[in-house]
Amino acid sequence: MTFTATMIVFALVGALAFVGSIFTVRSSKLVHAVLWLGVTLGMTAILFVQLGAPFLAGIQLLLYVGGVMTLMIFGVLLTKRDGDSELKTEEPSRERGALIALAVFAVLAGTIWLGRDALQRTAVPSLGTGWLGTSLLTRHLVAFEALSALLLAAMIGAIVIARRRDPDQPSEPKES
Amino acid sequence: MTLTTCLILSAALFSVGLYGLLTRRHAVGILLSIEVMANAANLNFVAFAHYGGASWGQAFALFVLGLTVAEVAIGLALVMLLFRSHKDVLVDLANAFKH
Amino acid sequence: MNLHDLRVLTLDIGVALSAILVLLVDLVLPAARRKLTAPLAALLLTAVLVASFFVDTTGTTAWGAYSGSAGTLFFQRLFLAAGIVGILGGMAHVAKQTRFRQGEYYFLLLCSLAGMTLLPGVRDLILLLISFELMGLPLYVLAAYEKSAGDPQGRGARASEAGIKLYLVGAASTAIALFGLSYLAGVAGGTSFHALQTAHHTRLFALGAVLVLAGIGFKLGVAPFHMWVPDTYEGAPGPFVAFLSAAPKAAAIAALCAVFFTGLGQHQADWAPAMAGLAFLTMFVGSILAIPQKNVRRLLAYSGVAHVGYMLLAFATGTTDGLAMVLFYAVAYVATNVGAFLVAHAVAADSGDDLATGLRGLHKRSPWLAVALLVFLLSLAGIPFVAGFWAKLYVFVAAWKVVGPMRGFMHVLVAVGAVLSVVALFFYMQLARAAYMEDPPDEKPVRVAFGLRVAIVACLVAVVGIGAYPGPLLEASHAAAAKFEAPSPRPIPLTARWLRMNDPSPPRLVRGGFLINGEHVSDGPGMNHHTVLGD
Amino acid sequence: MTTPMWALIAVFAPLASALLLAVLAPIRRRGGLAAAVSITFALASLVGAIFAVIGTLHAGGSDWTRSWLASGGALPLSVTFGVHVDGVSAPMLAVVALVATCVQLFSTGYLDDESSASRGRYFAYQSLFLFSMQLLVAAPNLLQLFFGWEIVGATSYLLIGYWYKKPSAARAAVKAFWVTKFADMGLLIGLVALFGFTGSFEWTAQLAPAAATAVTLLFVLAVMGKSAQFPLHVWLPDAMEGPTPVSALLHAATMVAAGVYLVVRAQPLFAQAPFTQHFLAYLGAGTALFAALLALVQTDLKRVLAYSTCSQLGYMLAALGAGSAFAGFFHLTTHAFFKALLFLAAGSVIHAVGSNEMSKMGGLWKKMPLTMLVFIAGAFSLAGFPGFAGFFSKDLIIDSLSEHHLWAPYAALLLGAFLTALYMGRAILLTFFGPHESHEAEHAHEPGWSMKLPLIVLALLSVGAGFFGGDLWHLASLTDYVHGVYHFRFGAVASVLALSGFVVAWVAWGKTREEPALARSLAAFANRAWVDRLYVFGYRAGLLLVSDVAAWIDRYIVDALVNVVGSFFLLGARRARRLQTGNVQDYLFAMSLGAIALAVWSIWR
Repeated sequence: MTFTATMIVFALVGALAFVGSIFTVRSSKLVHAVLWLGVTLGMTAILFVQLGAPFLAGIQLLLYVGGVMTLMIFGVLLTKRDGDSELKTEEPSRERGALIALAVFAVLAGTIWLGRDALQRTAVPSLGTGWLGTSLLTRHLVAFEALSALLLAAMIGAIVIARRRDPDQPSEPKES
Repeated sequence: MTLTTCLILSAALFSVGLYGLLTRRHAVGILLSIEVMANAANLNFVAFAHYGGASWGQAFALFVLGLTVAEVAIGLALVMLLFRSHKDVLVDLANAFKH
Repeated sequence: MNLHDLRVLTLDIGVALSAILVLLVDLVLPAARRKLTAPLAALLLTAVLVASFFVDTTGTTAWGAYSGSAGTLFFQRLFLAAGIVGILGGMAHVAKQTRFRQGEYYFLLLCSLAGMTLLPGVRDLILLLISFELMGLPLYVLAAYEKSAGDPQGRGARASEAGIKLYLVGAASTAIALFGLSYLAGVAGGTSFHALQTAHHTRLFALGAVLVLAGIGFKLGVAPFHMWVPDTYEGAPGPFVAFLSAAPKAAAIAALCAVFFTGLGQHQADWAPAMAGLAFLTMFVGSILAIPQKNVRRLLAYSGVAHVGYMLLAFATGTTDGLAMVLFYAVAYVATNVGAFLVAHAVAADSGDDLATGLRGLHKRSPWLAVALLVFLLSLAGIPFVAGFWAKLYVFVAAWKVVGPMRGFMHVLVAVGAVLSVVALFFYMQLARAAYMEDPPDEKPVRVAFGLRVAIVACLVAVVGIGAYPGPLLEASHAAAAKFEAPSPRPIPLTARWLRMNDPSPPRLVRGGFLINGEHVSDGPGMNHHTVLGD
Repeated sequence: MTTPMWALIAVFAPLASALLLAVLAPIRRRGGLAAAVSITFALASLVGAIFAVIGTLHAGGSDWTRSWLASGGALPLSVTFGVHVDGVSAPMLAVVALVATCVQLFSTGYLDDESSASRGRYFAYQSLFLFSMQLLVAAPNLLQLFFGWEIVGATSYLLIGYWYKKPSAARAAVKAFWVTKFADMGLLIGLVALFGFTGSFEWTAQLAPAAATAVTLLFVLAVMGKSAQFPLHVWLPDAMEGPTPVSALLHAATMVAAGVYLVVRAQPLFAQAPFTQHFLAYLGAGTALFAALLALVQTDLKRVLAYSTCSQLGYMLAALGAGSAFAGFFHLTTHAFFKALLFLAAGSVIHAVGSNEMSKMGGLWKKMPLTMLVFIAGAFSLAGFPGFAGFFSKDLIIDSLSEHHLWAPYAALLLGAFLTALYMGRAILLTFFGPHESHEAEHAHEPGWSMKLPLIVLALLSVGAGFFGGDLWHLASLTDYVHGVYHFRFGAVASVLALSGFVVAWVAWGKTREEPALARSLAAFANRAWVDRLYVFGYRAGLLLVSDVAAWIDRYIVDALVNVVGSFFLLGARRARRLQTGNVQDYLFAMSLGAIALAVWSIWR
């Protein structure tokens, strides 16, 4: 077994993504957790490039690291209480969570490992971004349209529940 | 770098996300964990696509990205709402239905 | 995609356009007239429902990702009817409690409905995921719709809590299902159901299947994924719960039909035992946990969980007959459950009391409302002459007739189901007792808004009608179930297999089809181009 | 009009009345009018049934069925709905309608203290009950029979709990509901199984031996609940909390008979299951003896009759178990008359005295001679006094058991016959003879004509119905269900036993109202034998139910069982509820656990 450059990069990036994810779920400061999530997502983007999906990697960086993470940071800061930077998890739930996570990993990895022979596939060069676009306008057209409806619904829904006061409402909100 | 190693990496990411899901008390923290899990699924899609030969995996991942954005938007709005009504976002304190 | 293809999607497009229209009309209406959006939404849905009887929506469209048939139509009509009843039932409440956000309420409800109407016809995993979420996301918002500032005990606070719980559990289950989908599609080598049908069976594939089952099971309220159900039902707005408890569950059943029956029909051995086990657990948990409940909504929530267990029992048979019984049960359940919740809401809206004590002496206050409640309870309990009895009987019969290795287990499950249906009587009778055999706190009749009254009567007519003459519905569900049957296993087309192995040059889109290595693949109805794009 | 049309009238006239009373509140609220409507339609039902009997006598049985459901698909689920008139169902329709009419007429006098609105409710229930019973009787298949069976159960709940403000009545109604409902499960599963095996709900279906045994045993479970057989008989004595006419109708003549009727109807199925038949014979004979013993030591007049009903139903089931459907069916009809009579007469006494306790009665023969006469007629019929109706039918049952060499049940039934005479003698003596035991008893008087008339009609039938046994036998033509033909061998032994029973009763209670040593020691023995075990059981279960040692021990045992089962569910529910903490992460935890279990199960299965 020879170590190629690809493998070394994969190992490094994969390890970083993993470490990032650990810190995302363990970091006691939520803002740090968001940043660590950024690391994980960025590393995944690099993996995407390695796996022949550079377009997707770009989207990942733009959408996630650019958009979602900003949103998240806003979310963290807007819901911050005074003296609330420390967010300790309770001990019993931590052990419980670790147990479940390990069990899940064991089941998943075990299944993959047992079936690894069937997964011996050779890498195939990607069909390219144009092909992706074609599929969006053919087979996945309905899904594409449904997704746009979904995004619209999400936008309106988020606005409706997040805004403090409804338009046309009397200035001092008095709801039941 | 084979399909198997990619899948195992994503399984590990998924498990870590699950851990966060079960231990984070802050609602935004749970959201972050769910993002980690979705990201793991995306890695699967892309890996299968790369080693499978067709583009469906990338298309799937693209849709998942769009979906996650919508989910996060709703999630954060709900977190704001919770914060405003309870002055708190620790999910185990929001507990009116303890029976 | 020509016009012929769009015709298949008429109903879905109709619902989506209705949603947009409601939103636009809401923008132009003056604040005082906002309550007109509700009748508008109901009217539009009625138009779509009527259209479903005149437009032929059978056929396959979107390069095989969506397929309309009698089976999809069966579900779509059910969803539309549930949507209309849900809107009518909630009109007054929405106009009163969330006066300034009515248009958005109906917009979101219709968006959710659009997702539902897509679900039974999906033949592609991506479309499945997106329509499932299109159904689910608006529901999270609607559950938290009654907001209030600063009062942690108020109705709004409870709604926000209900919403965030529904959201967190829902998003987590989506993530789990997504992970399962990645395995399913990955092993099958494609997102189309055809790829699933022809996939090689591996452990990873089975793992993916049960993870997807867990994800759908969440929406369905299958134990142990049911725990959000009572909390959300208790906190969310009353008439919305009537809708939430019925339509999304039926939609999740539709998704189960599509994925597990059509897509994974050849891999029954993977999911049928798990489904049977879940059916047992769900029946058991739902029936037993309903006993100590004092709150009517929580009680009905658990009873709904139990009913899902009965549906799963028939589903686990894996036979087309069993599926027909699931469809029958779904209709009976939707009619009954919406009705029961609406009655509970009508009483609670009047007295502000969600506990069973609120129903006390209903017989003396509003005899007709009490009769409606009694009929719904009888149907839920499965007493003869109302819809619920046939549903339960048919499910038991279908489960009993299973052949194969699961036969003995299914017989045990039928016995357990029968025992639990007796246990269930206990809590239904508690409600009936309160309504009929106790004295009311006051003799004032319950005020029921007009729309709510219409909705309750519609449910009552459906429940009694199905009970008195179940024949047509039974035939319709048999016909619909037959459409969900997976095609007999076929070998993977050569082109696809070849494409998956070594792909020197990407296919080129040409006029009327695709060009793969010089071979022209036509755009006509056939498998080839599906496999090119999807597999 | 054809025979089935008359039967249709017999079935649906009460439904019309029930709907009328349900929808037209003004009629219902005026009690007298409601009673008139209900009785008129009950009479219509009776007339229809009588014409159905006449038609069957002349032209034999016939059916009127309509396909209700003809299902598509691979599952051949087709259900017919209608009436099936033959020599069994037509007389049964007539008996039910007759008893119901008498009871409704009697009720108008009995319930004259009630408010008119609540009387209207009562007659609406009565009509609904009559409809469901007729639906059951005329059912052309087991599914329709099940329909009737369920509605009968539901309406009996309403009728027992008629005085729902009385806690004991509400409790009794709930108990009756639960016990019979639990048993009904057997019928539901049995139906599903029958359909699964044969693809139809017909009672003439042919089954494999094992399947036949399984299905019929499930049916027997339902019969045990409905017809109050040991150990599911517990609800019947409690159900005496309802108004006495209700007891007469439901707990003597009709509803409890439904179980026996089911076995008569499903005789072709039972004939394929010898094990079930044997079980039934022993079960019936055992209950007959057991309940007769308990009837001997009751102090409540209605409870004596209630246990006597258990006992007599045991006789019928024993006959059916022996394969003699006609004997069981014959006793079913005669029993309907004399037991309804006894209950109504008891109702007349209770109405006059205002108490169920025999210790409050005594010496009533001077005040209520007619009531005494009809009560004695009923008692003689029940005890099998030669020449009375019960004599013929009961002897036929005992005879059929000896024919089939079922000697243990035979002996039990003979002993039961002696005990029957004994406890009825005791009841007569304590109620009508001796000194007045209470102020009310001194001032008792005969009821009005609305109550007397049904008593007289039923008394005539109790005396004379036995002589029509031969005609009924020809009409029912149940011989094809039994092996060989029975003769009316008038059992000298049984007559002697019955007579000696009365003599012993006279010796024991004729001069004194003291419980004789025999009865006391019997009661004491029963108590002592069970008490220790009961305490251990109660202690272990943590349910110290024993508070009243004088109360009946058998009811404790079975009550305790019922409670343990109930509290098992309640405790389980409470414990499981603790999982529902309201904390979303606990939910997620349960979800993940479930997903893992699911995954492991489906992969490493």
